[in-house]
Amino acid sequence: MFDFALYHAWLIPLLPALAFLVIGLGTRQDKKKSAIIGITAIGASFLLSLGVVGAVLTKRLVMAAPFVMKTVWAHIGGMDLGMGVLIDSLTAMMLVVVTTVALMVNIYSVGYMEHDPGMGRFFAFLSLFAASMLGLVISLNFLQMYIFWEGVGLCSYLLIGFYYYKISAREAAKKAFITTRIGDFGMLLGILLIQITFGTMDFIELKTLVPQYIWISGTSFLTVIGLLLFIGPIGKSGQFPLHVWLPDAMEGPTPVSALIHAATMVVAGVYLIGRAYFIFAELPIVMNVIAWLGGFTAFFAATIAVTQRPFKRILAYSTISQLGYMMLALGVGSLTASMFHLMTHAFFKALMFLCAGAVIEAMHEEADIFKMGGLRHRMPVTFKCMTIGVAAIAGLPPFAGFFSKDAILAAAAEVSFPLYLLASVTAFMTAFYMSRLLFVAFFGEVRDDCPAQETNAFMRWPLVVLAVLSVISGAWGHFAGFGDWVFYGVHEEEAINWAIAGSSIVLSLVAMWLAYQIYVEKRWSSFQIARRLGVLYDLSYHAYYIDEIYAFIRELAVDKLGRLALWIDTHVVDGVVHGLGRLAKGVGAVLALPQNGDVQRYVAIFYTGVVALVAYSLFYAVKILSVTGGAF
Amino acid sequence: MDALLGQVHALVAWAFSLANDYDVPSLIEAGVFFLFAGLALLFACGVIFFRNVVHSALSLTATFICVACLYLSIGADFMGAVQILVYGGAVAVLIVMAIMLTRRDNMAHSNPSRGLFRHAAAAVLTGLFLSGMAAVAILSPFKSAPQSLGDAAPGLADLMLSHYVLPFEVAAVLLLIAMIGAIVLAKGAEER
Amino acid sequence: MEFPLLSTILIAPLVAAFALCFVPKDDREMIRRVAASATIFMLCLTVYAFFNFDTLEGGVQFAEKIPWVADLGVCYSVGVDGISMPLLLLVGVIGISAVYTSWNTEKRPKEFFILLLLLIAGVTGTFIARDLFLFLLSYELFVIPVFIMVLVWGSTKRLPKEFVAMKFIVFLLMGSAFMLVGVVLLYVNAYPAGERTFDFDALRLAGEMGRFSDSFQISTFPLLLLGFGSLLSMFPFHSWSPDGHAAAPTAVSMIHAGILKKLGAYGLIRVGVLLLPVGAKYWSPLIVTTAVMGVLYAAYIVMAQKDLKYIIGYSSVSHMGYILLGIMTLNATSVSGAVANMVAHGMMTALFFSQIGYIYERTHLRSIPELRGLAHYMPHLTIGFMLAGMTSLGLPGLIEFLPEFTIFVGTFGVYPVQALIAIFVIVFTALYVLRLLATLLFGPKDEKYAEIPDEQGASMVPLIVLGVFIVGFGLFPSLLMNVIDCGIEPLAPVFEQIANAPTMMGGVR
Amino acid sequence: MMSFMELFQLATHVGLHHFLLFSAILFAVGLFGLLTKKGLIPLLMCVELMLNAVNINLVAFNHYMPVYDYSGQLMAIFSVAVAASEIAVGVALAFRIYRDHGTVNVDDLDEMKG
Repeated sequence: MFDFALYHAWLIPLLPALAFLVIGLGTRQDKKKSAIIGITAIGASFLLSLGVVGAVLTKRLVMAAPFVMKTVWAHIGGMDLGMGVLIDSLTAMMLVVVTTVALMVNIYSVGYMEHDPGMGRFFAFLSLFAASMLGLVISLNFLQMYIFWEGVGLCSYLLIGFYYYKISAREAAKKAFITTRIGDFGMLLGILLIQITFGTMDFIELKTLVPQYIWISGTSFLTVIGLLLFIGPIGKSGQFPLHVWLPDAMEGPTPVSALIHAATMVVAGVYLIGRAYFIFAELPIVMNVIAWLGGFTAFFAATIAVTQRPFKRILAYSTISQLGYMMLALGVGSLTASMFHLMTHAFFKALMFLCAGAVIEAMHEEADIFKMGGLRHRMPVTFKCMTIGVAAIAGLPPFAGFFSKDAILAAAAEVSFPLYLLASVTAFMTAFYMSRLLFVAFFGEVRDDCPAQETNAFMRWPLVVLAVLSVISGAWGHFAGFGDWVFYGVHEEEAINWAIAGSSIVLSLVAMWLAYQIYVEKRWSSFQIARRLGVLYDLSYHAYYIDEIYAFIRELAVDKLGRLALWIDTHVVDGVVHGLGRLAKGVGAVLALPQNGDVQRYVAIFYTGVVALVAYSLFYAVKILSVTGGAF
Repeated sequence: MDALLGQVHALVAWAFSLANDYDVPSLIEAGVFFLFAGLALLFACGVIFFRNVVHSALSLTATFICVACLYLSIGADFMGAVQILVYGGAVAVLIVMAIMLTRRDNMAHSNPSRGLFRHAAAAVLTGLFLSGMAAVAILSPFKSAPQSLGDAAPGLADLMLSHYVLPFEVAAVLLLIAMIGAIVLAKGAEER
Repeated sequence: MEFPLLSTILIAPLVAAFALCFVPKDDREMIRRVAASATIFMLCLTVYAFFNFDTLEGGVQFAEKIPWVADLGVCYSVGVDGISMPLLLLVGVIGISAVYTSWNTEKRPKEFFILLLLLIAGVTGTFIARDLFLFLLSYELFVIPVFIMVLVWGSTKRLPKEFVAMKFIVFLLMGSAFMLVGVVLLYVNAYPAGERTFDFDALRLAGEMGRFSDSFQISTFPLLLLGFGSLLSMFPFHSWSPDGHAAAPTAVSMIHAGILKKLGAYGLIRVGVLLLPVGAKYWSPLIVTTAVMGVLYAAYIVMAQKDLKYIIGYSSVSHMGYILLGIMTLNATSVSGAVANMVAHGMMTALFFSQIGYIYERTHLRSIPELRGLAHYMPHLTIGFMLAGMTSLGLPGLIEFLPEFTIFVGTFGVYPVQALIAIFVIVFTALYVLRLLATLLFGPKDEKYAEIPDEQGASMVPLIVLGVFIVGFGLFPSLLMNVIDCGIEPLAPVFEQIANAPTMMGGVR
Repeated sequence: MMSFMELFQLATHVGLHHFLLFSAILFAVGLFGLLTKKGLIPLLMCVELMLNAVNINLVAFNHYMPVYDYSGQLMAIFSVAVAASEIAVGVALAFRIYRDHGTVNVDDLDEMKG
């Protein structure tokens, strides 16, 4: 049974891909059939993934001893480009996370997209995304990973722009694609350098080659490669300074935000570093960069999230912040903590996004949390789920986030105190802004014009499932020994460090109390605080004006320069061409002068030529004759 | 008297020795060649220098006939005949007719030439050309090996209908086209 | 003697063109049916040839050879190897797409299709020729139909079409004048009088025997480069190409950008690099640098363009820069990437132009602020544009990704700086393609397109045919790459031989 | 330097060179006429002279060179045919030009001037 799943792991991405084909070519117009096909495919993948997990557990396929299936995809110019399946504990974990969330989101979408005419298209894209993401997860080499990496990027583009008639959605999709493309550029360079340096892109082969290389040549060149590779995750996982696309990506349908921009695609960057940890772990400089950039992003995004008003935007910045956490964990050398947080975060962030979707749909597309209020009376299930999510992200025991966040904080504390401090402050702010979101939207008085009602069953049950997972996955992972399976190098048994855990619980509780005082009890006016903070508030509210800066740079470096190039092309390059044309005309006119219609002049010119030719040939004839000595 | 007689003797002896030294047939041949060549050139100059175009045309005909005689002198009987028939006959008649058709006034100055500069330039060019060609002709190490191949007409016919049959056909078509073309041209478009 | 497959492929369009002469000019249905069946026939044969191409055996296959002008050593000699086979397939695919794109030609359809078929035959001949003379003959032959077609069926936007046609022909003929000199030099130097031949293999043999001295190669290569480079729209000899695309009728733009430019690249490999490797090596740093400049420069220009045909025109200049980069890096990896990219880019551009042609034919608009929000009424057209756009920006899973990747792999180790710039341009490509797609397809509804029908029936053919190949070769690149690989394999000794040859920069790269 | 006698001998033994020289002179005379005459018909006559010079060459070569058949004369005959066509068309043209323009002087005929 488990063997079947293991040897048919390639079916996991293939089934959703087939679903995409069937829906795209056949049942696009039929909502019901499309939904059934999509859910069936991802459900089957989910079951297979569970089988894979079973296989991993029974065969003990840890990261050091993976299971590999390999085939040649193309052979070109002396390179063998392979495709295949690499199954180890990390892969199995990712497979389960991705298929679980994808299945939940698929089911949820049946309810959410009910009235949308493009539902068939939606399910097609969702299936394509699932296929790409799962393909990425089981990647055997960098090229395969890059291919599916771009594939998920495409799906993200298509799904952000799903409401293509909205200009904002269209622009957001474009922005997401291009921003991540900049990251991909760096990553592609890194991959190329790996191919050129090692002659292979295969993870397994590289695992043996890299230490040898370091032994011989040192780490300086590899550091360049590592930094270039890291640019990819910066783009994909929304790290500063390429995070700008993620908040805008919230223009897409909410299930998409839950699946792609919270739980799965954005963690691909983290996953990539985890997968290639055997390279990164050897490069202290790169690790430092990753850790500090992650820490900074976590803090930076949290400061923005504090002042945002739209429901999903807050969640988006929170995602950026949490991704920063994961990066930080990777950077301080704890793959286990990072992956653990990846898993718990996937569940509770997907949960919160789906709650957001339910709320926004119930509010008839009203996204501003300050226009909501008292929703806990109208939508009790959603409220409870959301509360679980907030508790989880704030790191309260026994919810999932507590265990994973504690692991990260402990790992950071071991390496660098400033990083630990940064992470703790971020944790404090996270608890604050998430509670703010919860209190503002769900507490207080119900507004008179509030249309909210509890959502339908399709949307409710996935929430419940994810809520349960958000509660138990942390404790379960911790006590069932997540770290026994997903680890790099030598695994060390980690007990909970209660000094760190205790302080983080206290911080979170303080933050939540503060939020409660401000937004529910109204002890302090939030507006007054905002005014006191002045410039800081403005900066935070406008996300540090980074979008504006980028727009300015783009205008200058792309559009203006483009117009300049066009001007050069039409006036200088073409000018030369046309100048040559005019020159030819002029020369032609000069050469046409003798041709004045006087036939006899033509004759004279012709015979002048003949005379010249005769003289020329005579010259040689005489020369030859003088050599041969032959007169006649 | 004796002295005079002696001189006559000497002269006769010289003449005989001359006749012995030089083979008379080749002298006659040379005479014929120089006669007709000279005449042909003379008439050719006449073509250019006569003021009256009719005289020019007659002079041209005379040139043709002289050339025909030259052909005959080297045994090209058939060519000579063709020369007389085609050039001396048809072409001459055509030209005279053309003159009659295009000139209806005074014939005295009907063959105008260009100015002095033109003449000078033409003389220089022609002189250069001639000297060049003459040099080529003289310097070329051709071995003259006169040959008589028998009757020309059957040989020509054989060649024309075997190896050169395609050019022959083409020439026939060319003549036809030229005839039609001449008719069309002379008839004019507006009368159609 | 086996069945003369390649000659049949070559003759099919000629026969159809001849047959069209006898079809009454008002019978449009008949005319286009004849043209379509000829190209379908061609496509079937080329696909058959492609899949019957023995990649294990390699070398020249389906060869035919008949002496032609014996005194000059000219033969009617055709055959395909791993380089020309994919390009022949490209001709087949684009040929049928071009015919179906011009399905609704109103103006003098008979003459149009005759010229189109002649054009197709000309490019076919060039790709299958194994004789330099035959190659040049076909090479010059296609210029005439293009000229006439631009002149008669073209459109005047920025520049009058007569002007553009003239510019086009002058550019190409100037280029080929230089090239002709180079070719004659090759011909004369290869063998002593009496033994001379135009046969490619014989010329290569002469090269291997050392008949072409290093200094000869160095001085002759630029001549060939000028000829092939101007056809390939090499920067800075590119300016005819966007204007030409813009003015030409759609079918010609397709063939022009899809095949003719590839012809330049093909000639550069076949004649330039293979026969004059040392010369190519000598000039390569300069050419690689200009190629990369062209890539960047054209990408910048696209940003400022509004006219769809100009956008695609300049973008193809940019993409051709990649191909030139791949060829002139002169190693097996980069050249096979370049050859694959020729196929990929050909299909992609053809798809783009056919979609533009569809919308232009119906709206007579083709600049992006005027055309907008087409996705609301034309889902098929949207799919076409999306597919072409995504291919253009090198999305994995579509045909163009792997070739570009291969070029980068080949180039990066040799010319890191130039490659870096070239790779960075993928960001620009994404930017302009997505801008184009966003404005053209998405956004609010515009009622004025409500009446325009979506692609159906015959107008779907280019999308389907090109789409199948774009996606098929994208997902299963080994189909394409194996063939190319066995064409590049014999070149490996050439590249090894010049590995230590000097470049203009001095030392060894 | 050749003596008078040798020169005389050379001159009196008629050979190929005599004909070549003669035809060169005849050709030159025709050329001079072609360059200096004004009327169209005299020009035609000059062309005929030049053609004749060429024919003489052909026939002479045929006679004096070892060719063993009549291809030289045959060429001359073809040349005659061409010349006949030429004169026919030329005369027709002259006639036509005279009728359309009222003149046959070539310096009045420069309509094709660029």
